[in-house]
This record gives sequence, C-alpha cells and structure tokens, in this order.
Amino acid sequence: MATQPPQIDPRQLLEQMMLIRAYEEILIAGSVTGKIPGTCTSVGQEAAAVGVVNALTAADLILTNHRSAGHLLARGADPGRLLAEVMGRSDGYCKGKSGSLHISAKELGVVLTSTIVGAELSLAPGVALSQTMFGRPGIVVCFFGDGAACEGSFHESLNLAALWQLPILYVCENNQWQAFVHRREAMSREHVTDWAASYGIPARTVDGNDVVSVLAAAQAATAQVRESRRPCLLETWTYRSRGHFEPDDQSYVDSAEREAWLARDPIANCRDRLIADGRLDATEAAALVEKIASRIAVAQAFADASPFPAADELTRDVYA
Amino acid sequence: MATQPPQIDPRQLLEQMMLIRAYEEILIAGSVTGKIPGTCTSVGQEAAAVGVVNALTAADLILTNHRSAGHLLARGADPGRLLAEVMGRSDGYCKGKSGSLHISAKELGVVLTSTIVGAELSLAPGVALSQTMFGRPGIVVCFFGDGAACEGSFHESLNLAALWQLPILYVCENNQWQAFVHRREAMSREHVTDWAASYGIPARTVDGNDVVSVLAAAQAATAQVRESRRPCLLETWTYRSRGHFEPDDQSYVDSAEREAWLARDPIANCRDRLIADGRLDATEAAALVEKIASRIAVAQAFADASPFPAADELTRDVYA
Amino acid sequence: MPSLTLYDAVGEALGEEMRRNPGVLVFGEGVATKRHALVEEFGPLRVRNTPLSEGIIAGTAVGAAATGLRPVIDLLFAPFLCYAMDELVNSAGKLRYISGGQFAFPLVTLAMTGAGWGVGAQHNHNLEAWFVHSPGLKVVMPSNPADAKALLKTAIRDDNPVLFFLDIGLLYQPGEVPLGDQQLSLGLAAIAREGQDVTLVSYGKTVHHCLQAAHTLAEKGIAAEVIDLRSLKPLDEAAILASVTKTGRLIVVHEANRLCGVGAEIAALVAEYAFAALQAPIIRLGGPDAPVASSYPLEQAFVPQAETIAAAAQRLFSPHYA
Amino acid sequence: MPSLTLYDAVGEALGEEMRRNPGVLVFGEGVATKRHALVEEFGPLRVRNTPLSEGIIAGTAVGAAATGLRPVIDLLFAPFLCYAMDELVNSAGKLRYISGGQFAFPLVTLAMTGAGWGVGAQHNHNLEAWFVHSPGLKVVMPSNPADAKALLKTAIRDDNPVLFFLDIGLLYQPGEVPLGDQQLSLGLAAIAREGQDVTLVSYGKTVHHCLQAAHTLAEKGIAAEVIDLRSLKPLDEAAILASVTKTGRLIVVHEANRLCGVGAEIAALVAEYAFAALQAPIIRLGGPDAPVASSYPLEQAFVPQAETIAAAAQRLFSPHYA
Ligand SMILES: Cc1ncc(C[n+]2csc(CCOP(=O)(O)OP(=O)(O)O)c2C)c(N)n1
Ligand SMILES: Cc1ncc(C[n+]2csc(CCOP(=O)(O)OP(=O)(O)O)c2C)c(N)n1
Ligand SMILES: [Mg+2]
Ligand SMILES: [Mg+2]
Repeated sequence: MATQPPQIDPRQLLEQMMLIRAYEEILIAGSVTGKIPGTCTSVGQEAAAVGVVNALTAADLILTNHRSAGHLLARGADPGRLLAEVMGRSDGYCKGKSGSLHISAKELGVVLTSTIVGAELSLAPGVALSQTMFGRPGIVVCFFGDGAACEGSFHESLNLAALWQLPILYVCENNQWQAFVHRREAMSREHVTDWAASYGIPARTVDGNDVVSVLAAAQAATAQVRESRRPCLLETWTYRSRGHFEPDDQSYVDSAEREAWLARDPIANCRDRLIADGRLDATEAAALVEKIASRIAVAQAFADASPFPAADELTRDVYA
Repeated sequence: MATQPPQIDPRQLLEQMMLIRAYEEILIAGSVTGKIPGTCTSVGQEAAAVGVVNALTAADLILTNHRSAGHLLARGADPGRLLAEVMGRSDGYCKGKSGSLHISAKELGVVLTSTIVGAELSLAPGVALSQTMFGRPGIVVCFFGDGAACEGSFHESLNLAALWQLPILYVCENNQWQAFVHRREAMSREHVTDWAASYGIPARTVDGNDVVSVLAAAQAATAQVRESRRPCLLETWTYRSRGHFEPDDQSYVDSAEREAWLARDPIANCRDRLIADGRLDATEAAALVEKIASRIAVAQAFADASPFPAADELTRDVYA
Repeated sequence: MPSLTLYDAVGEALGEEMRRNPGVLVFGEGVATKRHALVEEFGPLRVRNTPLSEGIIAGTAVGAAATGLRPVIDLLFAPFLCYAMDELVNSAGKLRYISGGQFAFPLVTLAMTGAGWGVGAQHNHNLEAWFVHSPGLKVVMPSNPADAKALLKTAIRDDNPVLFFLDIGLLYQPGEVPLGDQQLSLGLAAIAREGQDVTLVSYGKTVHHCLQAAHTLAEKGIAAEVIDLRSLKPLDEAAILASVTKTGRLIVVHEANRLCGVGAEIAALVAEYAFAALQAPIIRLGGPDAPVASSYPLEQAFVPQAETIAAAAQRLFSPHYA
Repeated sequence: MPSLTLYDAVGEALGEEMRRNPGVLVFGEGVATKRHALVEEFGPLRVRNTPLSEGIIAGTAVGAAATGLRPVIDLLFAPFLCYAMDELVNSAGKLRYISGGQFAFPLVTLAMTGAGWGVGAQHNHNLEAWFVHSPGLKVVMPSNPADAKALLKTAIRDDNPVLFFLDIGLLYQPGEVPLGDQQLSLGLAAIAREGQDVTLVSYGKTVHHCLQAAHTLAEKGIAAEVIDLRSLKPLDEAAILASVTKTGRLIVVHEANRLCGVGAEIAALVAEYAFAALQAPIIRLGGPDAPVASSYPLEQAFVPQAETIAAAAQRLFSPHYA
C-alpha cells in the first residue's frame, strides 16, 4: 500500500529555509529598533520545519506554537500578511489580534495555534477526531517543543491519541532549550522519544539540522500515520541559535554547545552540499538571495502600508 | 548497606485487613439505610494497603486519595475517629469537614489527602522536597489509582521526582477501574509500570491480592528509595470488588472478570494459607473476628456520640 | 406533560440534538457507561468514555469544535474544571478572537455543582462566576428540568463555548418537561413570580429558596418579584433593571462564594444603571469566603435559605435600615 | 532612598526573606537563570529552575508548604495559572479547611499580568478576581516598587497562600524603595490622594491613571480621592466605605474584565454598606468582555485611561445623570 513519496527538489527546500531566515532577520532587526515587537524566532531550526511541512498534503492540518514562522512560511504563508500580523496590522492573518505568538491561518490548514505551551498537544486530538469522524483523508501534524513535552498535556494527549487511534504526527522540535532552562534541567530523560514509546507510539529521533533527513523521516512517518490511522512521533534534534525571545543576550547559554551547533547551520549545510553535488551553482545561489530579498521587501512594504485595526475591533470576534 | 526488613507476623497483616473489611462493611450497611453517607470502599484491595503500609517507618509520610480507609487503618488510625469523620462529626480527624473523601491525619503522617484524582501526584514531590531540604530520614509514599495515572499530573510528578531525585515511593493501586470506566478504555498500555519506566524510575508490578507479596515488594521498594533517595514505583495489581461508590449496582461490570477476582479475595486467601501452614487455628481465627467486631462496635458508639460541628465552624480553619 | 428529573431532561436534550445533527457527539469519564441509551442509539463513536484526564477531554472538544464537530463534554463535578481551565479559558474562550474570527467553538461543557450530597469542597464548589468573568464563554445554570432541556438544546446549537452547570441539589428532582423541540434563548431570564415591592434575583437551587421566601413575604404583605436568571452570560440585564426600576429594592441570592460572584455583578449593574430607582441598599446573600464542609449541617448552612432571604427582604423595609 | 524597578524590588524582597528564613525557597521556569544573584547567594537547592510544568510547580509548592517549607513560585504570566488551578484552588485554598485546620500553606505565587508588551490574550489576562472569589487564598497587586517589596515580604511571612500579581506595565518603572525590613500588612489600602468629592478606587497600573484623572479633575474643581487597594483579599472594606461615606460618589477602575471583577465586588459592597451616603450611581470602568488583542492600539484601548476616568467623574456631577 505504501506509495512512493513525491520527489521534492532540494533547491526548493533550500529556498524555503532561506525565506524563513530572511523573514526572521527582519523581525530581529526591527525588534532592535523597536519598529517590530519582539518575537520568538526559529533561526537554526529551519530544516525541521521545512522538512516536515514538505511531507504533507493539502488535506493535512497543522497545529503549531509560538515559534511558528517556519511552519507557516513552509506551508506557503504570505510573508507580508505574517509581518502585518506581527506588527498588529489589520491585514495580518488574524487582523493583528494575534501578533506573533498565536498565528493561525485556516486557508493554509494551520489551525489552532496557541502560545500556551502544551496547548497544541491538548488541541490536536480533537482536530484528528474531526478528520476521523468526517472520514477526511488528511492527517494532523502537531508541532511542539521539548518544553511542551514536560507539560501534563503531553501525557494526556499521547495516551488518548494511542487509545482512540487518532491520525496525528507529533513533531517535537527538540531545540535543547525551554525558554531560559536547558532541557537537561527539565527532562528526566534525554529524548522525548523515550516517553513516546511508552504509549506504544512509534517514535524516532532525526537530525533536525539536515533538511533532507528530516524530509525523509517525515515522509516515512506521515505514510505510517496515513496507513495505520494511528499516531507516530518524530523528534527533530536541533538547536535554537538565538535567544528565547528577541532581544535576548543569551548570557546563560553554554557557548561551546552553541558553537558546535552553529557550525551545523541547516541552511549553510544544505547549500554547501547542493553546491558540492553540483546541483546548485554560484549564480543560482546569488539569484536565490536576490529573489528572497525582493519578496521580503514587498512583504515589508505591504505590512507597513497596512493600517492598525479600527477601534471597534476591540470587541469584535469575541462571540460567533 | 541494605538492612534486613523487620519480620512482621502475617497474623498481624490478616488482622489489619479484617479490620479494614469490617470497618467498610459498616459503611456499606450504613449507606443503605442512609445513616452514613456513601463512600468509596477498598473492599478487595486490602492487601495492597496493608502490605505497603507495613513496610513503612514512623518517619515516612503518606499521601492518599478518596479510597483511603485501608491506608489510614493500616497506619493505625482510630476507626472511631474515622467513622466520626465520615459521618461529619466534630470528633473526626478533620472535624467533620472532610467527610470520607479527603481524610488526612497529621499525627499519623497521613498528609494532604485530596479527592481530586491526580492531586496526590501533584502534591507528593513537595512533601518529598521538605523531607530532603530538612534532611529528614523519612521517605514519602504516594498512593494513587490507575485513573490518576491518566492525569497529566502523573507525567509532571514522575518527571520532577526523577529529575530532582526525590525520595518517593509511588504506589499505583491498579484496581482495573476508574469509576465507571474500565482501565482498558482509558489506558493505552496495560500497566502503569510501562509509563513509569520511561522516566528511568524503577517500577514493578506485584500481585496486589497477596499481602505477603505486596509486603515483600514494598520492603524492597522502600529500601531502594531510602538508599538511593530517588523515586520508585510499585503497581499493585488488584480489583475493586464493589462499585465505585456506595451504593452502586455494578451493572456495567464484566461478571466473569469480577468472579475471577472475587475468588482471589485477599483476606480469605491469607487466612486460608495461614491455617494451611498451621500458623493460625480455628479458635484464633474466631477470636480475631470477635476482637474486630468489638473494636468496630466501640467505634460506632464513639462516632454516634460525637456531635455535629458547631455553626461557627462554617468559616473556621479557612485562613491560618 | 411528562415528568422528568433534570438528569433525564439532559439525556433527552442530548438524544434529540444528536438525532438532529450528526456532528454532535458526547464524551467524558463514564458518560458512555451512565448514558447507555445514547450509546445504543448513536453507537460508541459518538458517545465515548474517556481516560481520567479532564484537560485532554476539554482540549479535544476545543479542537473538534474548531474543525466541524459539536462536542458535548461531561466533566462531572465543577471543581474538576480546574484541570481544564487552559483549554476552556485560554483556548475555547480566546482562540476565536486571537485568530481574528477564523474559527468558532461550538462546544458544551457539563458540570455538576453545589450542595446536596455532602461530598465536600473538592466536589462542591460553585465556579460559574469564573466563566462569566472570562471572555468568549457563555454560562448557563437552569433551575428546573424543562429549562435544562430547552437551554441545553439551544446551547448545543450555539456556535460558542457554553459552560452548562447542573445544580446537584436539583438533579434528581422531577419536573414537567414539555414534549418536542422546545428551545430557550440564552440570555433570557424568567420572571418566576411577579411582585412590585422587592426584586429577588437568583439562579439554580436558590431560585426555589427565593420562591419560598416570596411566599413567606406575601403573608407579611410584601410582594416579591423573583427572577430566575437561567443564563449568567449573556445576562438579561434588561429584565433585572426593569424589575428593580419597578420595585426599588434588590436582593441577589446565590450559593456561590459572595466575593466577586455573580451577585456582585448584578449589584454593580443595578448600582450603576438603576441607581435612581433604588430605595434601599442592595443586599447580597451568598456563600461565605470559605470552602464547603462535608458535614451535613455545615453544608446546609453554607447555602442561603428561605428564612434568611425573607428576613433580609423585611430588613429592606425597616425605616432604620440604610 | 534608592530607586528600584518593581522587578528588582521583588528580587530584594526575595533575598531578604531567604536570608531571614532558611525555609524560604524559590522555583519556577527560568527563575534560577534570571535571578542569578539569588543562586549565587543561596545555592541551587533554594533557587531552582523547573521543567515547563506549571501544575507540578504549584503542586510541589503546596506539598512543601504543608510540611514546613515556605516556597515562592514564579508562574510567569497570569494565563499560565490556568494550568495550576487545581493545585492553587482545590489544594492550597481548601486543604487547610478540609483537614480541619491540620495544615497551613505558606506559599507565594508570582504572576505577571496586564497590558504593556503587546503579547496578546494568552499572556495578558488579568485573573485576580478568580482568586478573590476562591476561598482560602489571599490576593495582592501592588502599584509601585516600594509597596511590592514590602507586601512581598509580608506575603512570604504569611501562613496562607498568596497570589501576588505583578503588573507588566509597571515592571520596569523605577520608584523609590526604602532600605531595610519594611513590611506592609495585607488588607490595608493606601489613600494615594485625598479628596472629598469623589472616590476613585483602583489597583495596579490604573492607580496611576486615576491619579492623572484626579489631577485633571482638580483643575475643574473636583477633588478626587484615590484609593490604591494594594491587597484585593483581604480587602480594606473600611477604607473604601469611609471614603465613599465622605465623598458620596464612587468610581471603581481596573484593567481586568468588568464582569464579576473586583470592581463588581467593590460596587456591591458600597451599594450594600454605604448606600445612604451615595449621591450618584456607582461607575465601574474595566476591560470589556473580550480577550486582549496583541495590536498596540487595541491593547491600549482595553485599559481604562485617565481621560475616561476623568470624564466619568464629571458625569457624576452632571445634574442629568442618575
Ligand atoms: C504554559 C506556558 N508556560 C510558560 C510559557 C512561557 N514560555 C513561552 S515559550 C517557552 C519555552 C517553550 O519551550 P519549548 O516547548 O521547548 O519550545 P521552544 O521555545 O524551545 O521552541 C516558555 C516557557 C508559556 N507560553 N506557556
Ligand atoms: C479530577 C477528578 N476527576 C474525576 C473525579 C471523579 N472520580 C472520583 S474517583 C474516580 C475514579 C478514580 O480512579 P482511580 O484513580 O483508578 O482510583 P480508584 O477509584 O479506582 O481507586 C473518579 C473518576 C475526581 N474525583 N477528580
Ligand atoms: Mg525547546
Ligand atoms: Mg482504579
């Protein structure tokens, strides 16, 4: 029954990662000048987002969290509308009401983003239940962090998903940090997979800084969820290169650990390998940079031009 | 370093189990007439309570839940004060404010009983933290059900206890039921030990209907907690012979499963074995029944004589 | 008209709405065991027992509601809502707004509340005010089986999350329930008794205490109007203000703790918008700032009783009172 | 007097109390990272980072408090309290009563709350009224660094669970803080400004908005008295009633949602116990029944501002108002 996953041009993966990086770099720059509110960026984690999202079909639904730019952009979100949202403007995906922390985009199948860490886990089974009850083909992908895995909702969610046979791919982006706490200070075990396995949920850790490995693992895992209609878990082992929130001086970070991870930057790695393999040349690489810069400039202009919400938005959208 | 656990006369274990049974039988009878409010009894689970509690020292602290009569009586609680509490009388352990569901008894080291399922798990690490910070020798025993193991607090508690190296013996009384839901409808795995092991916590399932096995397993487990100052988990595999709450017609119960368990009644088993081994004769057995009946009669008289709390108790004990 | 308990009225409403809309499903700890007739009719996929995990029950309902289902969850006793506050308040109540209106959350949460069974403070704690305080949630608490059935049907069809509280003390009391598809708008109070001298506003079991008090007061020549709120959010502000404008006197009565309770809200509402009509202080009768004891006499003493209400009303007519 | 931010005032109070009593310890998600000076002085056993698990942080504090320690926990933003409601409300608030007074629960829960950072409804939600409503808990919310330090020191020595809210908008504003072991009783309001024409009652950042409004009003010949509650439970009822008895007019102001908020409690209190003194309706200014948007202008519009307060006060003196 296993169908071959579609071939994806790795240059496309590279481009998506570069777009995410470029987008977040303007968030970082803007947060320094105060033009843009501070955000949680996914710098260094782009491969995890891009690899997983590219394994999905349009029918699949995504839940994500506070560190979501990568998931949204990989899913095809418009950087202009994202930026407008972060800046609290009315053309944002959520009319400026979310800001950066809980952006959802129904049209993209990105549903129910909560910035309450662990809430993505509590909401996912219900979304999967809808898929199941309505006989929809799509599965559900729930992105969460190693920190979220420490919340009780992790236990309750995995137990229920296993018990009710819900088609969920749990993707734990284990970036070594839970805000200002290292995962070693917070988890009794090294890997979230250690916990997942105890529910009888197939679980695997993959190098989260290698987009090709993540894609392959995600294709295998989504195929398994699709066929079995049961949950699987994928842990992408990666690193949060910047602080928890912009700005953050990272004075608390172990620099040796950080340096080692920075040397494995997912974008540089992917690009260098494509060049080495002769699948990308210098001209193409430069053109890519150019293309992304102009997309970002358009996005910035769009967001800047978008007005703040009208006063009556204060109490609109509270009740249906 | 391992010291030999003290030898305990198995007749003492039998007597404690019989006391618990006799005590709960008057609760059952009283709930039918309406004289005593309905309770959650531990009929069929006496061996689990008695076996574990007899492995403890006076310095150890206990947390328990709504099904606590066995733990309290095995720890030496006065059945009269217990009954007074259940009946809402002022001489109860909690002045009648608790009723049956959350009886604690500081003088016995039975601290922080909550009837919120899962709360015993959330409170236990703090009690163990006190033991540790004050350098007290005692460990903490936390009794909870298979249902409580489904709450998020289970995950959070075990993770923290493993991480902070807290001296807790978690005792899961897996009685196959979570109120009106069978554990198979609620747990993705058969055993709570499957989950516990994923935290690196030593975990073991024992026949919960054999008091001698439970005692031995509990002595081993408490010794391990005492020496390692780290958590262990013991699952006592047993059965709730009566309904969730008195009265309960148990119409929803699988009778074959129930019959099989009733045939393994912990009290009958223990008594028959003692008789078979020649450690108890018929006269002694009859004397035991007599002795317990008179203790219960005294208890009933004490509780009946105890007044209801005075009106000003309505707002007393709210603030320190 | 057939006579049903409030518990059975809830069962009827569930059955009718499940029949009407295949997207309605019910789950909770033991709901499939206890409402077996629903399982028989609608099958085990639409009526489910769950693990003992309130958080994931509520979270699953929120996720399901956002994506097309209309879940009803039974969280048993109100204090257990404490394990589902994030899901109910931060998710169900806020995610529509946060998403700029992209999602709706049609879900109903059932919870039993109040005195009657001597089960103590961890089973008996009236928390409805928390949810009135929290945006995006509706809150209902009926005082009789007919209202319970009609309000629950409306709540299930509502596209917003509704907290639906069942007063334990009323659960097994029978009452007449009209046959058929009766509904009741949320936010519409009932005038349980008309009168022009003093307004008694209440909900749940204390409506009956107010009616008893009104009876006593009538004998003393005081005509009390009793308002049964039925829904606490939306609140029928118009009905309350109209009544107080007529009577000039107000007593708010509930079992929940007084501080920051629904009674405070109503007193504040009236002190702002019907001030000119007020002829006497507004009296609030509610639970003290204390947990509820299990012991029967203390449990009863916690709840405002008819005599207390009648005495308070008489005080309002005393010339020395103000 | 040295000038400190509210954040640093909290740090000073923690340090002084930890020095004073070896049973005081602090834990939370990142507290050891962010308050590194405390780790240096008191070591990693008394200042601990925790897993990302609010429930077990609070539960551990409750268990520790019952058995001799005096924990202070930092739960970061108020909405995260939703994950700790059972531990705070059902355990910390009730187990003393349920146990017949056998245990005490000296623990302090810190949480940031309110507008200022544009972080949206899941970080910005003023929940203090929930805890005022719940028995067995004390609730504090200071409006300046000096009070924060003194109140926190008292809270840590208190044998009851205290919810201690830090207004985000005030967190990094400096203020003078007296040196040494200053304490402040819980339940004592401050008269932030004296006046005899109208009483403005508030807490947290809106105290400052009231002071600004009072300034504006003074120019129009209206002398407003501003009361800074500081502690919401116990509530300084005497101070409120005395002021309204003097002024005859009351406006209650807070950022939290209006429905069943602390403003409702105060309005109800006054409508019952100072009715005779009231010369005008009681006005409540508070957040609407809506979550808070992240977008800056909407976030600001949510909070009652000085102009709104001043305008409301002037309305109270209009002959057509009632
Ligand atoms: C319930 C809750 N607790 C705390 C926070 C504050 N917070 C936001 S992100 C974060 C760290 C989350 O760690 P993880 O889940 O590993 O995700 P990461 O940020 O590393 O991507 C924390 C503590 C929150 N938003 N929600
Ligand atoms: C949080 C919470 N949810 C539900 C209940 C209602 N309830 C009381 S006991 C019980 C079953 C508990 O099962 P388990 O933990 O296995 O203990 P057992 O009763 O089998 O001893 C339930 C659902 C409760 N008291 N608390
Ligand atoms: Mg992380
Ligand atoms: Mg059980």
